[in-house]
Amino acid sequence: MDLASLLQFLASGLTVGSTYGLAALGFTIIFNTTGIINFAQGEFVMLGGILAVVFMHWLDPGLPAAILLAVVATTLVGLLMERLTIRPVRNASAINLIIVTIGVSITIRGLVMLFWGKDTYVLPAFSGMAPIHLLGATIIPQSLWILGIAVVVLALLKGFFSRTIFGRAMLACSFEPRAARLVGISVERMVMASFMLSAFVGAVGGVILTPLTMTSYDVGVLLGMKGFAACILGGLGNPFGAAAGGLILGILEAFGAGLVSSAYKDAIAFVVILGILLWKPSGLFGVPDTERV
Amino acid sequence: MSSTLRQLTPVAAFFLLVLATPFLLRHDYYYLSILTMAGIFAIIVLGLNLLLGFAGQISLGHGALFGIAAYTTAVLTGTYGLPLAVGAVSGVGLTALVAMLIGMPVLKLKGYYLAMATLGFGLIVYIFFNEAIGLTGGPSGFVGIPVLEVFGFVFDSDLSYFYLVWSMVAVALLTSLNLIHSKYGRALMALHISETAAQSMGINIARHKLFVFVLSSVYAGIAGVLYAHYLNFVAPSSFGFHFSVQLITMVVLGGMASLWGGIAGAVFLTVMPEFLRFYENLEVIIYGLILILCMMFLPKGLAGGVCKLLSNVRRRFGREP
Amino acid sequence: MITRILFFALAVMVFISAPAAKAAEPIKVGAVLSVSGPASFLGEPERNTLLLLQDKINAQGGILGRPLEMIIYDDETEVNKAVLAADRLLKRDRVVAAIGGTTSGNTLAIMPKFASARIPLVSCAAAEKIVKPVNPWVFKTPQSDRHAVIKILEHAKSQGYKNIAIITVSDGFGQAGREVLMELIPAHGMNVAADEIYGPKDTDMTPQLTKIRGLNPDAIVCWGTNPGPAVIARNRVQLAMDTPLYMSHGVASKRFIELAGDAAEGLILPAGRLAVADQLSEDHPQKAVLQAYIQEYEARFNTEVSTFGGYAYDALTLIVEAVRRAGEATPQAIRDHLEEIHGFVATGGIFELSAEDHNGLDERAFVIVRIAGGDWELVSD
Amino acid sequence: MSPDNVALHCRNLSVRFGGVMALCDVDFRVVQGTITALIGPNGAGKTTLLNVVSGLVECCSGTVGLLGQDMTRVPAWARAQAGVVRTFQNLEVFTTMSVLENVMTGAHRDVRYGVLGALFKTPRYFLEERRCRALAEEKLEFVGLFAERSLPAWELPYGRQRLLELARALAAQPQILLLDEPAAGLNTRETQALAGLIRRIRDELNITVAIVEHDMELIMRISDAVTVLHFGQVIASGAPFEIQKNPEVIAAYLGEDAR
Repeated sequence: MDLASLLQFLASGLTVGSTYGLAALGFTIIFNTTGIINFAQGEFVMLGGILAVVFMHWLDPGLPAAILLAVVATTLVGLLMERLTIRPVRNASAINLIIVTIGVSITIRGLVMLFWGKDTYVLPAFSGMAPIHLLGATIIPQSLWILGIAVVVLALLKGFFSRTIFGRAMLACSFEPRAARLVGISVERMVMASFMLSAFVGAVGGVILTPLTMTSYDVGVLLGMKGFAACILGGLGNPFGAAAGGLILGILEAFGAGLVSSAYKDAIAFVVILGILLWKPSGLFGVPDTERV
Repeated sequence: MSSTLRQLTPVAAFFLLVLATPFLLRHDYYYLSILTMAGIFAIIVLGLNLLLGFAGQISLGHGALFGIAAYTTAVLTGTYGLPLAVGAVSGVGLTALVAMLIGMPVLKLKGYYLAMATLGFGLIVYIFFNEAIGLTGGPSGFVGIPVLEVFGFVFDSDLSYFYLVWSMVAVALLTSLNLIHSKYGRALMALHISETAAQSMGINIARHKLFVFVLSSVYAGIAGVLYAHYLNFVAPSSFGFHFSVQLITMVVLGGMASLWGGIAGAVFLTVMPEFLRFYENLEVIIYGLILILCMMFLPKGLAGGVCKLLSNVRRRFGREP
Repeated sequence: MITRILFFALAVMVFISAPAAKAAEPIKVGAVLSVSGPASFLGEPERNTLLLLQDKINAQGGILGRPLEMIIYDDETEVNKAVLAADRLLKRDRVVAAIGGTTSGNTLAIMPKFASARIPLVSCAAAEKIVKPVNPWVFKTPQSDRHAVIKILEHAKSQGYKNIAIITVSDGFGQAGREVLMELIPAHGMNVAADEIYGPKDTDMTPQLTKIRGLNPDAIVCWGTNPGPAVIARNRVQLAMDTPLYMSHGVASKRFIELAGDAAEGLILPAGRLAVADQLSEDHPQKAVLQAYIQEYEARFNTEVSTFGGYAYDALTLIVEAVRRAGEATPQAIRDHLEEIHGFVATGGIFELSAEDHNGLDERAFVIVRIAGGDWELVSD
Repeated sequence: MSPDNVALHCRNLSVRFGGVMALCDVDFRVVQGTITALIGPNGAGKTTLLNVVSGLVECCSGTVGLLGQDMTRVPAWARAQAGVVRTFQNLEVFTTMSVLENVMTGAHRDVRYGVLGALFKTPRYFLEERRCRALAEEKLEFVGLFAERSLPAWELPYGRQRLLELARALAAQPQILLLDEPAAGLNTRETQALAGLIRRIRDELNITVAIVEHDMELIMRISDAVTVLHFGQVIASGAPFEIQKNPEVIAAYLGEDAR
């Protein structure tokens, strides 16, 4: 295998991995405030892409405005989801809430199917489709957009959680909700914010990857599953781990397909993930939970 | 002894209901075949409930275990023409063996990590079903699985298969009920609540987790064999991630740690879409909404809901002379 | 709690309500189609077409003076549901003939049920396995993958290509195509240079194409249905590859050109004549049938017609023809007369059915088209 | 003292959590048939030592000898099966089970039937279950919880849950019983009763008891020997009256009060 091919695999892995990473970030944000895995996370990604397409066709406001509208709308969906389905039963057990999120994801898919059908849609690329040549590998500009925006989102989140009061308050909720309430943090508000934030991150992901990978009502299922795998691989609750997990998963798939067998590429990736989990039961960058006696 | 009697009454009632169902449905074979399918799922759900509801260990790999049994008996009886008994026993046996091999390392993981690991296992098996075309027939499926025959009796009618499947449900239910009222059941509930306390009572946690995982895989294996010989056709798409999640949903919707609830959940989620067909494009949305509302307003599942209803009724009638 | 009780009450009512008695005894034809789920792009136009034809036939006085009643079930592209739906057609609705399933897998799953119930089934799926070996009760209307592959390989041969790389999707459609390609490429004196697979939901195939690029084949054949092939077409442009790319008839819809955009330019594929109806010579026997179907479909559903709807069109018109020829609507008569249909002009081609051939089409049912200027361009007839 | 009447013997135990030395070169001995107390200020490492003995925490170095055998590498469940059973400081009652079932769970190792026996309810199952139930009821009677046997465990008040834990541990028929702060959260009257109970466990059931406790009065009243831990090290051990007078111990406790 020549260097150019290897670079090409790497480019593919990083691009696909960024999309997994963004999905994984959404999981992490909600997990950190509520302790549940939101199965509708993939649907946020799907909504971002589909709504951008819809706004493009419906209002024709130009690409940037359509993207903005789609992201805002998806964030509102996150808000609605929390208000209507999570807050009324916030004391329910984790598994019940997870099934609720499965129900939400099915409903969102059904609504999108009802309004916009089962077709596949595509957005125009942000800056053309002319490939950039790099050491024999070729990358289209959209890949760079995806990578760049993923990095920016991650950096902003990191800043948000460690620098701003609001972000720190959100983290506090995850560690000790009762203590957080005692020091005057409204856990309800934080949970709501976390749903909006993760819908926002998901929508951003959906919008930037639609020009490259296209979208339809059911793309969220696979992205959700890969995103979940990524955030577990990186260590649940750690945003950096989630992003890293996504990139690793993407690279594993690309190299597995390119070097070993394209038929078994997903199997290869998951065998490696299983191996890593057996070696590190709390993921690569997760903190092992010490049981107190 | 009296407690045993008390347990047996609902089981007997259940039996009568099963016997009567074909007549209640006026031999509408279509609904009978749906209920047969629901029964097959109920068997898996009973096992999964032991694992998830009682021992507190999640598995997103039961769809794959179900598939391993189905494909094993399919290949052995369909491709190699071996006797059905060989196919059935190897199907269940191989499923249990795979569950044991995968369970030994994986059950050390906890919570979402266990979910991920079993999901990964399920996915790998699913890809194998798709790609080992020479063996499994690949994505377009495996054709030509013989009809089930036991001691010369051929189960080729819907009625006979319905009774066969539901008697297996009854056996699975009885054994599960027995198990939870034994020291194993107590050990599983104990390790669910506190692993530390359980092991300090001399309970070997790893072994009990493995035991219940393998036991639940045996249930899934029996269901898989019944499934393969019922449809006479299997395809990978029936054994994917989606199906595993649906099984979990059946357990939780029916009521965690309620074996009766699990059966109710399996039947409810299998039969409901048949009624939603009238709504065509709205079907998916209604299905999702029902799922959300059930989980929001019946936190203990269908079983919990029925219990609450019964106790409300009892209280009302108890007060008024 | 109350909603639950109401729901169950509703359910019980549905259980009990008996089908209403009908005045003129209709001829019941069933269909099991994948109207939703992954294969909905096939199943939806199929269902629409059946509804269109049903209304048209009944407006013209029905068949043998009896109205046609189509009973269509959606299997959601799930094999369990397909089997249950088949059961329902056979045991409750008691249809005299049926159409479906949409996908090869679902057809293979429901076939035995129809054979043992002795009800003819006309499938809308392509796999050869459906009619080979011949099952007396099972027919199919789509052209076989084999014929599409032959068409492609003849074109490739005329261009002098030797080394062919294939990239196929890991579902029933891709698997069937892959099997035929692996068999026919060597048979045509060419080599399989690479054999790559991609998943139906994959979004980036550059690793597979990079590998193929390294092997430097003369041409690539991609076998899949939307959106995968569109991704592959785009990835090929991204990798600046100029290796000719053949697609399968599975993407012979305008949607593919929209999705692939500029990357679709120059791609070559076999297609039914539906896609290029306007470009056919005036005296082509199919032209009138195709144009009428396109016009009616687009007028009613306000969306572009697709080749796949044509499969259902052919299935139902064949059944209707068999009933007319038989003069009675019994399953046995329909089956027997289906086998005797010759020179029947339909959307997919000119059907020549017989006891040995339950498809009745050959590679002449395909034409080779090239995508140019965002539209189909007839290369050879 | 000859080794065969030492029920529990820890030698040179060290435990490290990250950078913190929780136990440092600790020797701890419990003589058969005694009630031996382990005391010390908060954070001295008492519970850690108990965890090491019961096998919930692994030590970095040193050995744990139980009932004449080296059990340093034996997992927790096997130690329990060998006869070393414990209770917990922060109650670990099986809340969703009934009181009786809790205690029957304690007798797990003593119930002899296999999986098939359980699945198909063989005669053996009935025999063993009846025996197990009788044993559990006996232990409930012993601690005075018999009347509450069919209540769900979470309905018991805190003090009664402590007794339930004790009954559950006794049902395991231990040779050594490790009690982790059994009097925490109990009122004076309950503590009094507990003291009597612990003595009866030693005298009537012939079980060796090791107890970690803060309540000095209780310790001085019931224990035969006392070991004092401070910052992970043993600073004194001996008879209760000796310990009371030990200046180092007094300093350690005073230091804690001063803080």
